[in-house]
Amino acid sequence: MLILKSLFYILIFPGALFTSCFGLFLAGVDRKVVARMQHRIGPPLRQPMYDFFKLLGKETIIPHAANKLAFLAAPVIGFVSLALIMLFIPVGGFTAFSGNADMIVILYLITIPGVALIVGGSSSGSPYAGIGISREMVTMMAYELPFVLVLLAVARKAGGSELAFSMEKVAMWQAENGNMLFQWSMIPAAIAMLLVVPAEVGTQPFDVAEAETEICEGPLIEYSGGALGMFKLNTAMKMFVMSGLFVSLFLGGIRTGSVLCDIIIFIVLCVVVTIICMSTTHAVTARLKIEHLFKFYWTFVAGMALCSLILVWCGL
Amino acid sequence: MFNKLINDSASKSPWLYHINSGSCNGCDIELVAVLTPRYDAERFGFKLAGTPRHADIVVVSGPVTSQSRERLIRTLAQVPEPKCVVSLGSCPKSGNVFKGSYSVEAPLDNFVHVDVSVAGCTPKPEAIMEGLYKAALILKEKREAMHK
Amino acid sequence: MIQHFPVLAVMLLFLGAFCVEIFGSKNEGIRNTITMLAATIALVLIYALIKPVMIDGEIISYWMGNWAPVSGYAIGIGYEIDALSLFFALLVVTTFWLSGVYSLSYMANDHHLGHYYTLYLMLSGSVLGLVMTGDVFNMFVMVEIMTFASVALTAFRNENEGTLEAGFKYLVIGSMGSSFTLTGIALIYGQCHTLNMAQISAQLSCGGLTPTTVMALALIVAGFGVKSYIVPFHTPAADAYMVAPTSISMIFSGMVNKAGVYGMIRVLYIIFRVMDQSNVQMLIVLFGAVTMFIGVTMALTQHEFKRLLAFHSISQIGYVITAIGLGSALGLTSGLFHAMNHTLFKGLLFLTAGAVLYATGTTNLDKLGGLSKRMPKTTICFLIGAFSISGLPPFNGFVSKWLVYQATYTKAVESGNFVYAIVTVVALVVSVMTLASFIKVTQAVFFGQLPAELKKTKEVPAAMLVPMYIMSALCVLCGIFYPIVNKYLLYPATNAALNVTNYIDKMMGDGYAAGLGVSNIEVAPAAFSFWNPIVWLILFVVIFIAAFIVITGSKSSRGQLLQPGVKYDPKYATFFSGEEELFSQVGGSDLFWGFKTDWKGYYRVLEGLHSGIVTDYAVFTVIATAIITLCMFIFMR
Amino acid sequence: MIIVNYIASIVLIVLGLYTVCTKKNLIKVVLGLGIVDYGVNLLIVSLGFNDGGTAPIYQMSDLLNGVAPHFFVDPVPQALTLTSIVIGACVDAMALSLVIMIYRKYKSINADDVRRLHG
Repeated sequence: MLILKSLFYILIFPGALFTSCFGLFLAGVDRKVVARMQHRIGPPLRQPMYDFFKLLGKETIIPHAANKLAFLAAPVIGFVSLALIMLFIPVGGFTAFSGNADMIVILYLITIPGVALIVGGSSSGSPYAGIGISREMVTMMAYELPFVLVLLAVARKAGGSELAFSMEKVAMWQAENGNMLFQWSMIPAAIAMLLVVPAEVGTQPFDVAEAETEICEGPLIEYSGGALGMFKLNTAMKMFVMSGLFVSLFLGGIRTGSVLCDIIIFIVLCVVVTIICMSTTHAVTARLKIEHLFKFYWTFVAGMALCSLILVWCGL
Repeated sequence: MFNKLINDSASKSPWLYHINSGSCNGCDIELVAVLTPRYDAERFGFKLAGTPRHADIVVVSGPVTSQSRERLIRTLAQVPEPKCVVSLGSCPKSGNVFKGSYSVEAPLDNFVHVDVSVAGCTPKPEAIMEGLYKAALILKEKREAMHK
Repeated sequence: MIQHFPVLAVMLLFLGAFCVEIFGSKNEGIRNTITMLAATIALVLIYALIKPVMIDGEIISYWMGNWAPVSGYAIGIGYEIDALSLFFALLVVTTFWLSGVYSLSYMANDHHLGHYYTLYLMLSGSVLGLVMTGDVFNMFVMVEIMTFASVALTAFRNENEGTLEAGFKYLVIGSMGSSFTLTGIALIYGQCHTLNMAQISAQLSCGGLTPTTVMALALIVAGFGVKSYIVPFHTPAADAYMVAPTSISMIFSGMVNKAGVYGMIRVLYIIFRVMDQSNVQMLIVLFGAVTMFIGVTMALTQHEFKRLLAFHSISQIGYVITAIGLGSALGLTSGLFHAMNHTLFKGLLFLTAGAVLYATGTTNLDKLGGLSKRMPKTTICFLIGAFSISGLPPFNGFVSKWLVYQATYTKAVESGNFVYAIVTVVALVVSVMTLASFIKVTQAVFFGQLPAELKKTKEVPAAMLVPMYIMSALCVLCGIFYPIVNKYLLYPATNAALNVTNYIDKMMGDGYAAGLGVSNIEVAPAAFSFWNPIVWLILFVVIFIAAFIVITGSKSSRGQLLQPGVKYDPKYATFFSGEEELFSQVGGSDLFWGFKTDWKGYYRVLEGLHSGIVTDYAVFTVIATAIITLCMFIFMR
Repeated sequence: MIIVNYIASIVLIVLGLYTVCTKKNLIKVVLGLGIVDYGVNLLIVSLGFNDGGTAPIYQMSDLLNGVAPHFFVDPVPQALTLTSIVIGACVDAMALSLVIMIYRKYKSINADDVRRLHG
């Protein structure tokens, strides 16, 4: 029974199926909203799903310079770790494996899809991919610092005088004291986190790694068919996971009493976060240069997060 | 059921890869116009891809100069099946005003199988859109033929 | 019977060293037999101690020549093996045994192998003796033998570029460190009139700290700092690890700098017992944090595979020093675990670097590429090592790094000191930078395109692969089954480091410690409130297989390997915007351009400091020792 | 009296460190290391010295009669010094042989020229 239950968690509800479906839905929302902002009709909401299934039906070409195992395994590893992160993030107060993991685990699990992209791109043997992985890695280094600072600030706020890296404790604290976002010392951290989310997902102003017009999609250049579809799915799932992480860190205090309502509220909040931090920035900005991106994250964004951490440390 | 889903999506998300084989840039601009908010090809799922590996529809403009012929063929070979080739404008169809030149090898049909030709110098965005849409339907047929 | 094992193991290795030189300098078979026999017996003898020491919690003491203490004075040389010693001894024997197996084929083409194996056995014996001895002067002698053998081994391939230079720098900085240690030992002897660690510990804790002992402490800490290569002392390490034969680089990073870490723990926690002072904690933690940051940033700019690994060794030792500097049970546990994991994954990475060197003849990142197709087994081992050191779940580096973060942040929250929070942030950022530099190696060595001159590269022989497999397996197993590791290795070792009375009593006779008023520091076992990696892993495998089938099930096709002279299908060529495929590899020095431009000023300063001039390095050593001494004098109570 | 020894040993150590840090000639660097060693040895041997003590030799008759032993110097530091001198000599020999080989390879023993490994 326990095994069945865990299998259900892993494969269906907060795990693989739910995350991928909802991730694709969020990607659709993102594309639609961007289109509406540009005064277009835009693709239907199901468009990412069509993309994914179309890619599954296409031929997967493995170039002769590529290492077959790494080339095919990389997207799957990314997919699996993304599906698993969702098990540790409270979805409206519901965690599949509560108490089993904390923020640091999530932080590390979130880097795995990036690493998978890098290893996959690197194994394809293309020099464009080489440039792409370099940029992806620099982006990763860039957002890691503010991300860490935000997590530490939240942990300190929720934990008080004791250590609380656990997501569950953050959720409990918010259920008692209201949303983290409305603590004024946490506002800089929330803004920093809103800027970390698009970099992690790799949407418009921060998509230097996959710049399709300069370096031919970077790490994805040699991917086609099912493997590419997997990567596109990973990007969509990352949107959901990151916006879900934001919601559970900063807006996790909304409780109606019924789990179903909580989950619906969670999903709605995810959509809102996606629209604010991904679609809007996508529609209004142009792509950054890689060195500007790094500087931006290590000065402005990290500064915001550090400011928040110091405020929290002073007991505010 | 799964197969049917895939077949249905084959025509709903055609990604374009654009090859300029010596065109005067007129057709290229019109192709970009198709993607602008006024015509908004994205509502049918059209999207420009950065590499032939991602493409479903290859749009070829220009009269296929001798310099670009080999590169064109090589790039076309790298597109995964099922794929469609759309020739854009009169140049790849007939050579247009460049016909007979020592450096022009039009028509495109001599080297590759062209699924849809959009004629005109330059074709209107509406015409391009229709051509692309037809190509998308052909994609679905090809996909079904592949998995018979 | 069992109390003879440790001393037998050490003696056997020294005996083996002489026998190799006498009998085996001509005959290859005799030489290899003696070496492996000595190494294997030492391995078995040490592993036989796991049951009594780790599980039953005994402490084994042994007096050379049966010179047991008379009326509370220990004059003879004593060996004392508590769980902490055994923990490091296990790392040592595992490392040198694997290195020995690897050497058999790795070094086969070199000359004067008799000398090599002599020095190898002396190095192994000295480090083993160092971690098991209970006598400070004996410790110093072992440190000197270790330095001597290391220098000789560094300069072993003396026809190669830079070996002599590296050996000389190592010698100068190393013997400065040894001199500091010896001065410290002399000062302690002047204070306590004994050389036995247990007795010193008992006497110091009842007498309180005097200026003499503070000076001694500072000098010994600096001395062991040199041996563990914390930052201002790290400069010779980078050179030595790079040019030494790879089997020896593995010993350096797996054993020699662990010996320094062991010395630090022994001195700070057991002999002087000063780790309850917050200023000492802060000093050690700051040194650790600086070490990990400078190590990793230097590693990011390296062009040499082994030099990059050397800087990572320094950086990872920074984690260990930071963790043991926290002075808490959790910190010590995490530090020990990371030391162990560092031995495993860094040994593995050095072995893969050696395999690359063996197969291709170079470790220059700009000249390599695409080796994953020629050396697939090495590539998999390398990736496991790289992911372990970068701390990706579910490998072992993740668990220990995670414990380090928990320990530092717990410390920050408990003491309310913001510096520890910054240290946590530094540790986390260093982790991602570690990942970045290993991505660089992955791209520059194993993936990408194969240069024409490496087309004939072959996979390395099985004798080199087996140690790599063992290490990879240990990396994965320690990550997944860490509760077992914790129960049988880390917890006893942590307890041994924090409970001094047992140590003293076993050596000096029951009641000695109590008579002098020494009491234990009560420790709770480090709290583990983690995820369960086994469940996670099973599910990972389930989903992975399912999804992999979906992907590979869709129509996929693969081109043939490119053969010279054979026409190939352009469909499977790499996309070059329509051009014919060319050789183009994004090498190691081209990666992370965006990062390096932003850090230009920093790198200019840092590369200026790593000038390669031995006197500069000596100046760093003296300045750092002076800083440690000053801090100790100002802040010690 | 003994204070002179301590001062001398510290002066020797500082002098040796100064030599190592400032002299660019590699042989002088090795000499500096040697001087540090001698300073430390002097320190150790002075530690065992007791003013007015005799050589540490028991007389059998004293032991049998239960007479308190003589006031003598501590023998342990002398053993330590001996060991330390031997080790120091080995290290110096090793260092000098390395310097010779460096000279053959680099044609110089100036520290500024021996810096192929840097950065």
